[in-house]
Amino acid sequence: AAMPVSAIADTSGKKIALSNNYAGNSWRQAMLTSWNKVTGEAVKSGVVAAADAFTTAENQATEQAAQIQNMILQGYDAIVLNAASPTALNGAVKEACDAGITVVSFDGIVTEPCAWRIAVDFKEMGRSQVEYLSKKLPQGGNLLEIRGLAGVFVDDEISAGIHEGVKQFPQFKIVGSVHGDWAQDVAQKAVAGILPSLPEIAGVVTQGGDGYGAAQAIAAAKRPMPVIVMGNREDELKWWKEQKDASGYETMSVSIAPGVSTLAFWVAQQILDGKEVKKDLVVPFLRIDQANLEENLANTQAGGVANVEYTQEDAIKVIEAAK
Amino acid sequence: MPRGAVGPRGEFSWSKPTSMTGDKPKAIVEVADAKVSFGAVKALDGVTLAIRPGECVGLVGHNGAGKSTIVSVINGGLTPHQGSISADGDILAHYGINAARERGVRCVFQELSLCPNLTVVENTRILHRHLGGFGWRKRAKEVIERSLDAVFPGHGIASDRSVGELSIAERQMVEIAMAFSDAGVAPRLVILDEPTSSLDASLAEQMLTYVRHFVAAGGSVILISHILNEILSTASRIVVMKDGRIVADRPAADWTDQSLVEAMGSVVKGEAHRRATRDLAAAPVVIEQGGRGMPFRAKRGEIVGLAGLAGHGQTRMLMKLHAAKTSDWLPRRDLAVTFVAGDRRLNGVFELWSILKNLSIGSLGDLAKRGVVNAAAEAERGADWKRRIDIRTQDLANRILSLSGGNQQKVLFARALSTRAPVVLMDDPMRGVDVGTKQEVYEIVRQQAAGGRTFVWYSTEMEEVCLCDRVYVFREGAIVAELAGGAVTEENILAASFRGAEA
Amino acid sequence: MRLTISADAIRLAIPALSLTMLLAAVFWLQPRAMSYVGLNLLFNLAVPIALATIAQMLIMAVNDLDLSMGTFVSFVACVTATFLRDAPMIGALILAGVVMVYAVLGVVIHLRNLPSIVVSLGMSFVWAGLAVLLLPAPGGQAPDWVRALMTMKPPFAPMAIVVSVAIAAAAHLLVMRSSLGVLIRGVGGNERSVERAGWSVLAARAAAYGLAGFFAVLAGIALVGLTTSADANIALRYTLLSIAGVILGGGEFIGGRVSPVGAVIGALTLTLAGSFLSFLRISPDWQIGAQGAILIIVLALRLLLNRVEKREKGR
Amino acid sequence: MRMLDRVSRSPWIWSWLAAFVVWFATIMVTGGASTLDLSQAALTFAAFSIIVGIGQMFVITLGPGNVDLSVPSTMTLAGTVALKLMDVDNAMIVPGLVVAVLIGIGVGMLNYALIKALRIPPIIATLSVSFIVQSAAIWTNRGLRIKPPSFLADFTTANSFGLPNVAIIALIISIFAWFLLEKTVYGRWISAIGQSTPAAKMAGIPVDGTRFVTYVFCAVLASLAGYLLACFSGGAALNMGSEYLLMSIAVVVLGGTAVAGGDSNVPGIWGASLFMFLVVSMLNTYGLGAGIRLIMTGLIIISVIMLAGGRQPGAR
Ligand SMILES: Nc1ncnc2c1ncn2[C@@H]1O[C@H](COP(=O)(O)OP(=O)(O)OP(=O)(O)O)[C@@H](O)[C@H]1O
Ligand SMILES: Nc1ncnc2c1ncn2[C@@H]1O[C@H](COP(=O)(O)OP(=O)(O)OP(=O)(O)O)[C@@H](O)[C@H]1O
Ligand SMILES: [Mg+2]
Ligand SMILES: [Mg+2]
Repeated sequence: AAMPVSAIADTSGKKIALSNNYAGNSWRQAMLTSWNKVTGEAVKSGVVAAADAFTTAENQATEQAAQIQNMILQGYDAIVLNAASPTALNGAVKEACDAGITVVSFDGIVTEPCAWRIAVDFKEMGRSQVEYLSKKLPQGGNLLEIRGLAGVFVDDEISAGIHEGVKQFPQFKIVGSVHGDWAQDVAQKAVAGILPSLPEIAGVVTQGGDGYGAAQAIAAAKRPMPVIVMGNREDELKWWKEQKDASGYETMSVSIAPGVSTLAFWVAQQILDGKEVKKDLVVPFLRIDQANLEENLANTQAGGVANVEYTQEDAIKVIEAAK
Repeated sequence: MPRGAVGPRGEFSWSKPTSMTGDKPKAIVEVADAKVSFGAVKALDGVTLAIRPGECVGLVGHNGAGKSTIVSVINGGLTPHQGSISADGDILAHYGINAARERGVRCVFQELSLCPNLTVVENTRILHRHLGGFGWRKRAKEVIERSLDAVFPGHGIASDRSVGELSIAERQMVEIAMAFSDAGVAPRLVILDEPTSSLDASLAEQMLTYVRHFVAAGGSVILISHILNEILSTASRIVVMKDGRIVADRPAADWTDQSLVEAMGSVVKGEAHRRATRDLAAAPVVIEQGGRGMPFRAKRGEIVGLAGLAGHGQTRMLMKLHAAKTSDWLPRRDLAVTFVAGDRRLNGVFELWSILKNLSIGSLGDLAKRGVVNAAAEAERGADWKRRIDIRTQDLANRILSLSGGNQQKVLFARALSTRAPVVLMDDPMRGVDVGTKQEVYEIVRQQAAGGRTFVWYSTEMEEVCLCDRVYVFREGAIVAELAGGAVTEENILAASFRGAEA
Repeated sequence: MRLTISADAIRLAIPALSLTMLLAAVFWLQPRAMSYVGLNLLFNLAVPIALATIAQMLIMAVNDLDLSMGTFVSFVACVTATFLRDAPMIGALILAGVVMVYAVLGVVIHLRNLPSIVVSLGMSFVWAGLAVLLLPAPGGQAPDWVRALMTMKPPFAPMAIVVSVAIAAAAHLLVMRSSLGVLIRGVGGNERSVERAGWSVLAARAAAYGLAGFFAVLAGIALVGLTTSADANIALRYTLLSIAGVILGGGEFIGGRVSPVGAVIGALTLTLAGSFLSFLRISPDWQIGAQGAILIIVLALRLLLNRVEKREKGR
Repeated sequence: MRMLDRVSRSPWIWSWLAAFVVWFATIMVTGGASTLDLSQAALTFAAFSIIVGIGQMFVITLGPGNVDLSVPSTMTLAGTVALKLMDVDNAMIVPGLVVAVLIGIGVGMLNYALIKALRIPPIIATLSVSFIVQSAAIWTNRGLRIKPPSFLADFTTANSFGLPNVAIIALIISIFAWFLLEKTVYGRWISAIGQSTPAAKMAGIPVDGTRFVTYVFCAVLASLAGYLLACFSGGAALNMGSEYLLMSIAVVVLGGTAVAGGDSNVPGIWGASLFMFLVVSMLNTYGLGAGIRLIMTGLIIISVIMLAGGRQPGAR
């Protein structure tokens, strides 16, 4: 669409930095890969002068705060941020804003008012899982909840959504809850430990990155396989496909697309370009269903995560939609 | 008199005047019928001992006789299971470290007990609980320096150095000076448990001189030593302990070297026989080492002494010899050298282990097949050495720390001698070893040397140095003289040690 | 006349030199850092780390190790961002209470002769659990006075520098100059001799732990002052950072050899090393590895300076 | 009677007792119906902690300050590289294993090289190495989860004689480790070094060689555990080792090995590993929230160490 206010300023001299707090799983790796791919082209074609990615060694807010402070010193014009904590970086973000830097947070967003937020409705993501199950299993049943890392914002949000969903569909009951830390092996271990003491499970609600581990543990215990909500990882989708082919297994898969980093990049570019952008933007989560499983599986790199990368036009659409 | 002051030699001021009237002044500390046992071991079996002002009590006995234990009782560190303690005539129900210190009881322990990470001044602060308050550093510095100057004139120890940087002898000096220092509570009874073990002759003499002055001025001292000359020349009364009991208690004048040794139950020591001079000219050199000063060289079957004042590079030479012949990376089937530690706690014993494991660790190569230890062979060798050097224990499976210091030292000897290494390095290994044991070890060394083993022997005791075929004298980290055969005499060695200083 | 440098001075000179060199490198890479604001940005997050390092150092001074430092500071941060703001009295009471808990831990560890590593490992779970209970999701807000304190702009030198110097000076007075400090280090050096001099080693250990708890509480408060809010995982890395800081500053694991000034310098060095790396613009793949490399380089520097110093001494 | 006395004084008994109590409390929830399943799950997951724990124990035995913090990243690197190399091909199982072990050897050598060359405390040296190794893992496969060869996937998740295969492997490694420690010259050497390095040196023990071998051994066990864990959980992940950092240390010290070195304990590692798994299961089973669960875990660890009585007399 032709934008009436486009190109007030030229962003070809602007420098954008990505501040990332963690690189230790496939989602983050896909996120960084998408960033490199999209921003690399943008730099080459002269849209921006630089788009450097920085990752902290440990997944720690304090380390990331230091990283942001360094970016201020390095003179970046915008910082795109996947935050270790929604609040603990506020001090550093405020300093960046005060220095005239545009801060755009995504996925792990920050609450500091001066920053932009590209958020996924994590609560809805949790609730929609139960809603799906209610259609699939109208008679209801027992649920096992696998949570993420305790004390982290995303974990709390998704879990709250799931509990909301259970309130909405009271035929379901959560009989067990474990922390899988968004890792297959941790989830596998935690599920294997609680499983022996659980009654029959109808469904497993998850947060992403933990569905395959749960399936492994349940299979090892030789229990009937419940409906496990998956999290878009390739191994999960592959397992789902195998089950589907073998026994017509049905489920759904939902997660935030790692390529959202590229959306954040374009949003930052638009803001630098002088565009009026609302502080809170929403991206839909990426959902895979029985019907489009094969298609998504084919598009997903072996061992990776189902992904969508965004273009400048996508960004403009998202910005327009928020107005 | 200002707080904590001690006049020059002699003018000690007591915080509490004692009744000096009558022939027998009240005892500073009196232990009556004390019994202490550790499990089945009766460390003290009814000991009665009183220390009066103005006397120096020499305490002798074989290793494990109970000397250190009675010291702990008097010092308040150990409560006897039976018996009473009285001080200045009052029987005390609650006697402990602080009660003892309040009464001026001080102790220099057998092992060094300063904090190596603190400076001399800070250590003084630790020792004197009441030295606190603003400006304590200055006061502590005065206290310790005054005492060091008094006990070891010309000591050259800066009080702001940390103890870890001092040599063993200097640490020992600090510790002794600390015990005699006065910061409010004057020392009245100072217990010295083998204080001269790391001091050379001249420092030991300085200390003994000071002890005599201290006693003459009315102070009391308990002196424990395995060097009988020190006891005989310094003590006014000598107490002999044996197996947790006092077996003799007489004025020093009534004792001779001979009678003391007899009372302790050891074999009468003959004149330390010098070895017949052997002709080693044809023997091959087995170990050598260059460096500043004269080169070091030792031949097969030779006993080479390292002499000189304590802390002048002898131990470093031993370490160098050891390092040159061992590898830190690869195990060696045929050991070239083996080492007997003098500082047991630092580089001798393995505290968690049994006596047997401590003994066999040096020769595991011989006791193992393809890396697996042959337990039967190990036990057999252990039993053999237990018999040969008489390690006093019921069971070699007991922990090494259940042995007395002297017996631990014997285990270290056995560890070294049971290897096949042709060269044995000995780092003043007789520290705290009793007379009887020493004689046994001398005999073993003699036999093994005759069998072709080479010994490099650092010792602070002249008598031991004189047992050597050849002696290198050290001064400031270098060899300054070599004495052989008949020239190995106390006079020559002393002359060489001091000549280096003038050069 | 031979110049004798005391071991303590050398213990300090080495970390100070490595900090200077690193700072020079940072200035060279990023001249903008050479300003009032720049220095503050470089160092302000080092303030809580320095406090935590001092706390760890006090524990290391008595030959123990605290593996719960990170979770404890996180917990304190959570208390600060909630109770200390909303109900200052209760907040202060809680913080005083946890300092007491630290002292009690010292007592228990001493009385039962427990390995501090295991006890603090257990406590790290306890603190983490309490923090999660307090703040199940990140949030809370820094009390205004804390925020004001951490963002003040003193004349001449930025807050980060002023506060670091003040921490170093206070810790130096406490640990190196006072009688209590001597006693605590004495316990690390030779527990038995302290006991034989009639002191209560138990009390000394309790004091060391209590003081450590106090400094760790300050670390948590300072951290919230910088971040404005807290979460249960906010300071987990402080455990390893504080240990590394003490070591970089010339401290040792056993023997009571510690240096408070060195510890603060160590904390500053670690913080600066991170900045140095991001100014270098390494590929994201290797950014984590570079953190390891920089630790190695800084320590290698320490070795080099040690060598030089030894040669000096040998002459 | 003497037997009972001896057992009650052996340091490993407490971790076993704690594991048993927690196990019992968990199966009681289902009236005993979950006994078999729970036991098998516990053995399966404890096996990985046991393998890394044994390596860590050897290192900790070397004396104060010795600890290997590179265990998690070594697991990750070995797992990711081996799985990438095997690429779901059963014929590549052995080369994959060889590469994993080689990675372990490499990391161990790097660890000791740094400790020795820079004379830095192992805790810092291995931490630095772990960052580098973690970077290498990121660089080699960028977090992709590649599936293990089918034979390995089946083998690691199957049981033999009612015991999980991974537990059998852990048992074999444990027996080997016990033999090394108790019966061989090498075992004596590491214990001696742990008690007093100067004394060990003067007793003619090749101190550097022994420590070097021990660090390599620890890293090899970590890489082996990484290889098995990656196969077991259906693919290697970049964060798969992270929980084994504290775990490997916790099982060693809870198992009764002296933190100050010189004294190690293989059976204790089993008790402690089972305990660490079961305590989480128990608290999950009772439906406690994360906060309470963490607090309980901590308090239980402290209680166990209090009961066990802590440091040996004579140890520093
Ligand atoms: N803490 C202890 N535990 C067990 N036994 C002990 C302990 N302390 C002393 N003993 C025993 O008490 C006896 C006497 O020991 P003590 O230290 O008094 O001997 P000693 O006369 O000082 O010997 P040495 O001349 O070797 O120093 C020893 O045989 C020893 O076995
Ligand atoms: N930690 C300990 N555990 C058990 N026994 C001990 C311990 N420390 C000392 N002992 C006992 O104390 C006795 C004396 O030990 P110590 O080392 O004080 O002897 P010593 O008087 O110095 O003898 P030596 O003249 O042989 O050195 C020993 O016989 C030993 O049994
Ligand atoms: Mg004694
Ligand atoms: Mg002795």
